[in-house]
Amino acid sequence: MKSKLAIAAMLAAGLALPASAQDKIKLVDVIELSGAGATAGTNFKNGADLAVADINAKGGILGKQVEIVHYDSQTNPGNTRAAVQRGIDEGAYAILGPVFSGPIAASMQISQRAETAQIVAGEAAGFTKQGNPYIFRTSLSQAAAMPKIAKYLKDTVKAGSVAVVWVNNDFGKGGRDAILPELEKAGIKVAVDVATEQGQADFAADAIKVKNSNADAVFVYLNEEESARFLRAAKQQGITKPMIGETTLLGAKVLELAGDAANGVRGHVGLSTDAPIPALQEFGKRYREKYGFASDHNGIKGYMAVHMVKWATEKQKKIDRKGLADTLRGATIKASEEPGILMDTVIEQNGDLDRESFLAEVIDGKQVINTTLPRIKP
Amino acid sequence: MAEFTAYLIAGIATGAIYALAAIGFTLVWQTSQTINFAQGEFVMLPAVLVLLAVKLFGAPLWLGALIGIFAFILIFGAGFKLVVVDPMIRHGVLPLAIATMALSIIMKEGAKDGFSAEAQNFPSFVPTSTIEVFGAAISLQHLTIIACAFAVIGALQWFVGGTRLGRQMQATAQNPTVARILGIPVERMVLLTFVINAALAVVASVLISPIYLAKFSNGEVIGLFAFIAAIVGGFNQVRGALVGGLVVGVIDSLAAAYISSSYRLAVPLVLLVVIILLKPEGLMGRKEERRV
Amino acid sequence: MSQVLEVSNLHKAFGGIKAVDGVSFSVKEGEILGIIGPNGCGKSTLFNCILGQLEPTEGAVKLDGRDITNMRPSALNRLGVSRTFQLLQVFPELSVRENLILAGQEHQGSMLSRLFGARDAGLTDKAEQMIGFFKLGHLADAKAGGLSYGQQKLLDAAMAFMAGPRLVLLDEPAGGVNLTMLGDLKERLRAINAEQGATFVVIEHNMDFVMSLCSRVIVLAEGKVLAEGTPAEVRANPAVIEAYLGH
Amino acid sequence: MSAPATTNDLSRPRGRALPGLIDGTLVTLLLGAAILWFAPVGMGRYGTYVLSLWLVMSIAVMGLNLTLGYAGLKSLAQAAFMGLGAYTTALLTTKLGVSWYAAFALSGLLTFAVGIVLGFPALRVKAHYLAFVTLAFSTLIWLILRNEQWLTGGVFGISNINRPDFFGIKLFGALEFHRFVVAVTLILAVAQWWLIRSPWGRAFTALRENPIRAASLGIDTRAYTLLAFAIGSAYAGFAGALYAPLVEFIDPSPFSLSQSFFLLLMVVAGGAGYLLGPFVGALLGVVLPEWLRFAGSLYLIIFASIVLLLLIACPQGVSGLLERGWTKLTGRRGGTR
Repeated sequence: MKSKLAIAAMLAAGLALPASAQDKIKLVDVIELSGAGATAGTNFKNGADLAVADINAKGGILGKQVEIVHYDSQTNPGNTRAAVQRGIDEGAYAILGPVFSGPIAASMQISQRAETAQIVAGEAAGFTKQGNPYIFRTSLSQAAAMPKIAKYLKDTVKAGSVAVVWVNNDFGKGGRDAILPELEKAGIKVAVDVATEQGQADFAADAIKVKNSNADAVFVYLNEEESARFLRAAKQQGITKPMIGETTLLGAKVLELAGDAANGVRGHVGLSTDAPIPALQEFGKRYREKYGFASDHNGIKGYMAVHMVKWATEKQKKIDRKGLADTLRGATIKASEEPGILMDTVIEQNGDLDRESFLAEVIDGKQVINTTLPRIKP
Repeated sequence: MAEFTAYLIAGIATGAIYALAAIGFTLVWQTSQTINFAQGEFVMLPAVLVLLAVKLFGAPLWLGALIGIFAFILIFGAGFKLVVVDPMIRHGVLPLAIATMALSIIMKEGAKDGFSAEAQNFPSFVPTSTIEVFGAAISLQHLTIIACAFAVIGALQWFVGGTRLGRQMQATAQNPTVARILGIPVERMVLLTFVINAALAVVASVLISPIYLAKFSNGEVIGLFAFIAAIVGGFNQVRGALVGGLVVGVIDSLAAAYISSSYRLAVPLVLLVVIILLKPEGLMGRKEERRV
Repeated sequence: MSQVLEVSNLHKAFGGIKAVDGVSFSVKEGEILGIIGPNGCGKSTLFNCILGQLEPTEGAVKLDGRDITNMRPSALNRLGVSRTFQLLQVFPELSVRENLILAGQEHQGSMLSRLFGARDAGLTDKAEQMIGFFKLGHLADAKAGGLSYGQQKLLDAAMAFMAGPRLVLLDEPAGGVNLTMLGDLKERLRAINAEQGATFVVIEHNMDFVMSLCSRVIVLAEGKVLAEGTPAEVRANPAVIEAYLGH
Repeated sequence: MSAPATTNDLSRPRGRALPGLIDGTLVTLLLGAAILWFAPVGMGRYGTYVLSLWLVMSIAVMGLNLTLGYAGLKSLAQAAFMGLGAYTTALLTTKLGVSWYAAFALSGLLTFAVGIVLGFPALRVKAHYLAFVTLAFSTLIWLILRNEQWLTGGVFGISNINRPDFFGIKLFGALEFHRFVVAVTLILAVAQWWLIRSPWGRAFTALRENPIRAASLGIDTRAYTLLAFAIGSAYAGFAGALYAPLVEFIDPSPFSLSQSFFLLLMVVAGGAGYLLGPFVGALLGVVLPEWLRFAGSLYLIIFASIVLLLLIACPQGVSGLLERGWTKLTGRRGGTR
């Protein structure tokens, strides 16, 4: 068969890379546009697009326009690796994304080898602990957020025992593994430890299990739709104990989907378009206008990630790939210097972030921020 | 005991949902001896189409529902049969089964790209309030689904056994060659089955979506459980879907309660394997003779 | 002469319908036995029960005195029992030669030798011989699916003889075959019977074919043996005339 | 009553016109390997990586092609078998320091054995029960990979999987490892080529086309079906053993049920029952999305639509289309129906 020859020729043609335009700053966003992470990925992509549009409208970075391309990671480590490699080969100035920790773990060596900054949306604790100097977060890690939750449960909710409901993926498992030791330290008993599936539709049995545990409070650590479904099931089963969550549970999407069932939900919020910070609210408004739905925290992360690149590039006053990572490492980005960062952000040496966060409660279907928590290392 | 009852009732409510989705598996199996791997997506899509119609045309909900449902039955009842099943069935059942896998990807990704990657609320036609049964809470929505599952199966049994059209349809399912000789319009009967299948998917979708939300990926879970339910109950019997659905729902609920919750999903699957080993035709199924 | 096949009191019911209702007969070595009967009298079901294709409800089948009831068809074949089917059953995508090699290969060597050994399992010569014998010479490399119906029927029969069977059960070998080919087929069957001493059981509709080929005939009606004897005896039996030939 | 022959028309075996030891398929394989050996020069790491990924997936698809295309069995667990192979190799090489070659062999052996154990009860009943059993198996394996964190790293996976040496030559670089993948793929493809043209291959074809007739010719349908499935599964194990060091990281997600479906679609797209079909199918499944990056997530719809259209128009897949075209072009006609 001659087809093989033809295929090889086609391959060579198809996989050869287009010459990158030197007059633009190229960002490659490797993100979950299909598969399990599609919801989070779509938000991140939109946020990043919005940021690029904003920056270009104001004349770009150092006078150069920003170009962003989005490559679907398919929520699959192998494909993510291919996409990141492609981005690197195409001369990406920085890699943005992905969100899920598996794809991050599979691709972060690639950007490390190329000495290119990779600004990810993952919250799992592990990947900043591997000594990779090119990986950066856009939000607090679970290791940073969970102590705040434990403290909140102990001091404010005054719970002696907690039911922990988590989704059994890297996000949920990471969160659960991070909070259990914190609860133990705070002297709070885990009444029941409920694992649920990603994409699970029916939470009746889980809600009954939680109800029967008679815990003083329920800590819910699920993805958006699952959070909403759980809250509804909990309401149906007549659970009256306080529902405590971290960021996602109080997110706009959950509130929209859960309706009444979300009222009274409380917890810690890392990023929110409802935070008492005008820039965040303004972002939320413009995002909703452009895409027709409310941004979750991943949308904010996408917006911030692009602005982290902008800030560092303007700071080093040149387009230097390696320098970008060096500049970001250990930096403090103030919203007064770079409004697009939305909140003052401290980047630690390992790529973790430290910044203010919030305690919030859902009242009448709206997220109400009642306390702003200071940075961990003020 | 009250605890057990609560799990049992929750399981039955969930099982009715699986049953409703599983009926389609048995229908398509009987007429075309194939497995519709897109069955979950068939249940996912009508709700999405309804919401899409509302969004696109700015139509009120009732009109959106009409447009969405009509479009779905047209495309995935009649269209599916004419465009996918007909040209393929002459190649045997294997290509058709695989074609439905491709179709499921198209439906799923189409719903995502054409509508939304995010879950959406779907309005309930039934009040969302709950009532107490034997000390366990159950919502009117779930009760409606249970009632509908029984009603649909009952109606189908009556239709197939008690009406001329239904008997013709059954004759077609059992032996198309003989049916054709008897003057039954076989083609039209097969078409009818697929339209009924699509209509049932609509019923399931409209009832399930207020609880499960409308989302492109919902078909995966619903499809998997409905598939297990159909095998457990018996692929070649419509009432097998009901029994299978309820059994799987209850077992799943009890597994969540009493077995490590990270292996909850394994329990219905193990049940499936046990059924295949011990009673391959399913709990309610007819034993099929080896054919020569 | 010894009994090759013994069928005793075989029953097969589908639901309430008794397709085979207590059939007993035996076949002697080297014999050509014909089984006739009207449509739906249970001939094919009887075959399928003997050959392990269907599970008999009751009764036993013995080959050379050994119980083979419910033995799997492939195992049965390796004991030297071969068959053809009522409907055409060649492998249309394989060539005539490949069809014949396939029909014999499982009788050659072990599983492993069939994987690592010769591609034709050493059967090319035998296949060529069979092709010549059944006058398919010019078609050896053609795909079986492209042959005429009669040619396929010959191939079908040829495949049944590839492994040099002891007992061959032929299900309507003459169905749909034109007269010239019918003569050929009969002649080939007789020759194999004479040369190899193979034993035959033939189900057939074509009375002339059966009467001229077989040494003994059994008449089935409604799942039961109605009559048994030489072709001449059967032809003269009033019950047979009534049930079958009368039509 | 359906006709006794299983009317599985998915695939037609290739014409067997060339009787000698060397035929067109073998020549194509050797030539293709030579081209792929040199192809990545100047292609960059990304292109090289995609080519390697393509070949690795081709091995898995090749295995499924044996199961589906030659033996007519639906297996919904090919990705799970690939996962078994990948995790076996990753664990043996990273945790126990076993050489990659031993791990590769063990991965194949394990998946073969599991295939036998799984296929035996299913095929006892009826061929399509294999689909049900493998569906359950696929999800169970995925659950174990995810839940048993002490062994498999759970949702966080296993990272830093080393690439093997070849007689002292380190294969860390993209190009070196690519060439290694080319060599392994060639060996496995030639092995399958041999298998298909042995009497086993003839028996596989026979039991797909007409299992009842095959049985009446002494072909032990149960044994051959089981072997086809087990060998097909072992190919997935081999593919997994290459996938782990290629990506240098594994977690449960690429071995889920939906990936098994995807592999099935690749078999059909390429042309089930054609020895070279899997390469075309994996090309459509792995490389096409890279070409369609500009289309974002739409590529999945495009891929699935291609498969659907192929199934409607030409169930023999792209290979079948090419063959049809070739026949038209040369005016040669086989004795087709």
